Amino acid sequence: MGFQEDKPQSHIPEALSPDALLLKFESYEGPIDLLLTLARDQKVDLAKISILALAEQYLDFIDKAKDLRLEIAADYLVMAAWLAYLKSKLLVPQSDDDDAEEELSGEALAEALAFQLKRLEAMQKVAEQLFDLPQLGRDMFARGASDGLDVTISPQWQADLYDVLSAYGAIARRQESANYKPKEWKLMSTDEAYERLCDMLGKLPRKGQDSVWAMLDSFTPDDLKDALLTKSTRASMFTSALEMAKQGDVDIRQDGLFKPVYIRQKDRDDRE
Amino acid sequence: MIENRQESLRLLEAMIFAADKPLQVGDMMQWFPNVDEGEIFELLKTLRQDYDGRGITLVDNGGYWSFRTATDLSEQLNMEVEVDRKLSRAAMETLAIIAYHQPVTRAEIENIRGVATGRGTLDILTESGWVKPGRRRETPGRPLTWVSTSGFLSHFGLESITDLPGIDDLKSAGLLDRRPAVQTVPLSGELFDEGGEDAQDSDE
Amino acid sequence: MIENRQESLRLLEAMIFAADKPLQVGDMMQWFPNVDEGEIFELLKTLRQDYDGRGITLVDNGGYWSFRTATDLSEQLNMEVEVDRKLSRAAMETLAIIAYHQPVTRAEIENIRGVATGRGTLDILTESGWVKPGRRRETPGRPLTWVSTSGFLSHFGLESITDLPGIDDLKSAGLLDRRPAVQTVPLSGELFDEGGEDAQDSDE
Repeated sequence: MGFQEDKPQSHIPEALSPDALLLKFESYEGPIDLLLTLARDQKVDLAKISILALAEQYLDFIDKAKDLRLEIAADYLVMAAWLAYLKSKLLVPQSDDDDAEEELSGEALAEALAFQLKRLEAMQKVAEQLFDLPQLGRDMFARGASDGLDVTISPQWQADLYDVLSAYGAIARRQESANYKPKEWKLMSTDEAYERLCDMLGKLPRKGQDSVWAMLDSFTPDDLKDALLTKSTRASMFTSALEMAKQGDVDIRQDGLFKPVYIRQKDRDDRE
Repeated sequence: MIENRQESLRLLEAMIFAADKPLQVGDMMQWFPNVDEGEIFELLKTLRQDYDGRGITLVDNGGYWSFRTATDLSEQLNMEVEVDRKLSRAAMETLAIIAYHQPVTRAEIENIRGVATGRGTLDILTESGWVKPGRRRETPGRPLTWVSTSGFLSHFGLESITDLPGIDDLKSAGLLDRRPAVQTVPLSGELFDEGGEDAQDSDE
Repeated sequence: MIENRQESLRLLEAMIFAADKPLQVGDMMQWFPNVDEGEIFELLKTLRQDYDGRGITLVDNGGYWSFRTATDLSEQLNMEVEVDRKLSRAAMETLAIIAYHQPVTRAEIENIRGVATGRGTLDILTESGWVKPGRRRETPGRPLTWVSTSGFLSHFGLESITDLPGIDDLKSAGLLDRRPAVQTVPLSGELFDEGGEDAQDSDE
């Protein structure tokens, strides 16, 4: 795998001075890319590259970057640490009592790194070759004014009897709800009940300061025939009574579950 | 002067092909700086001959040159593809109203559906062969009425239009079920029956 | 069975010419109801020969056929082209890795490049119609793979992936190995585990 001598427009000019390399720091696509650039700087075939020398260059580079207080991403530092480790492995011969049986030798690690560099370089190279190929719309052209193939889609409409019937049902149903007029219900409103209760409580006989106890049901009109009206009257009366009790106008008492509810008016100074 | 006739022909061919609109000889001359109009015209005629009898032809429309598909192929190129499609709800309802209420005018259909009927709806139904225009109603404006066709009967397996189930049949089949919301109101059983049925009776 | 070879050729020619995008043999078959795939392929090859050396050529990009201007005319045609915004280096490399290593997972791409892939990179390539997601790899995590498209072949005028520049050399040099670098050396260990591969794990 040769170098990019024939491609001067390569993304990083060759033989950059370390300072120039630093200047381009942010444009590196990660530590491997930086290593690759450093390797290219060695101007030898990647197959013959000295990983040891490369590791030293990289560490040197990172040191300089640190001196310049450049923001160094974590993966560059991880790579630096790893390269320092690799360097030590390459320099110190592996001793026999090393418990590193499952660990790769420095040479194997260097080989792996060299492979990664070669592979990345190959990809960077073919990426450029790819974009040197004739490209559609730049070097070759499609028909300028295409008329399009005329494919007429003729639909076969699908429907079965059920669809027709349920559609008609849907219309009938809509009309039903559209024409529906709610019946006017005879109900006693809470306001009405409140007024009635106030009025009638005032007319109760007095016992001391308060009125006598009276059954709440006795306040409902006698002539109620409609069941719904009766129920609504009772409910409204009860609600009104509770409201009055809350305001301190009345006392309410019930002697047990389902027993009649009694109510009496309390006489208060501020009344009337 | 044309130096390499074959190359010039190729360039001319590619140029006309890639252009997004028909080209005049004047346009083409930009590509052939040392060639005069007559020579380009000569090349064009050669090119046209090359394509003689092919599926693509070079045509000259009032001095504008372009490649076109051969006219005799246009019919074969245009293809009909049959695709199954489901009728829209609007179309389905319109079809049902025409079937039940025919002859019925568009205004009546809209009145029954409670919404305007898009132009496309009756077109689609006509295209499906299930409805057709009937006589004009002899009322002011003489509106067109719509009726169902024999194709409608045969498609839906009906002997005659009177075989369509009536409102009562639909109701007992559950097709007129009320909205569930109504049933959640207490006492609706007794209270709502008269109201509901009034509305629907008045329809028939 | 092809009854009239000359007419079939004309129709095929007109069809590919008229289509607004490259056609597959399957598309063409709709127009030739009684002709099998092999016969259409035969016709296409004849047609391609007919255009050999002309200004327009019939090209096959991964089974998609279309007419294109001859690439050698590029310079002379010198059409005014809106220059697409140039792809970033990251996108170009990623495209190359996908094209040469496909099907390849994002983690593998990141491993080869030694850097995490920015969010936009695969988006841009997908949007340009050059790459698309392929099948999931049947490995733990079932990662999605990425592959190149026929649009990619068509854009770069390639008949198939095997026509990619230098692909044979890369293959024989063992450089189309998608595995992490350490796994490519005889004894596998824990190389790059801390750095490069972390990024990739978090992605999946």
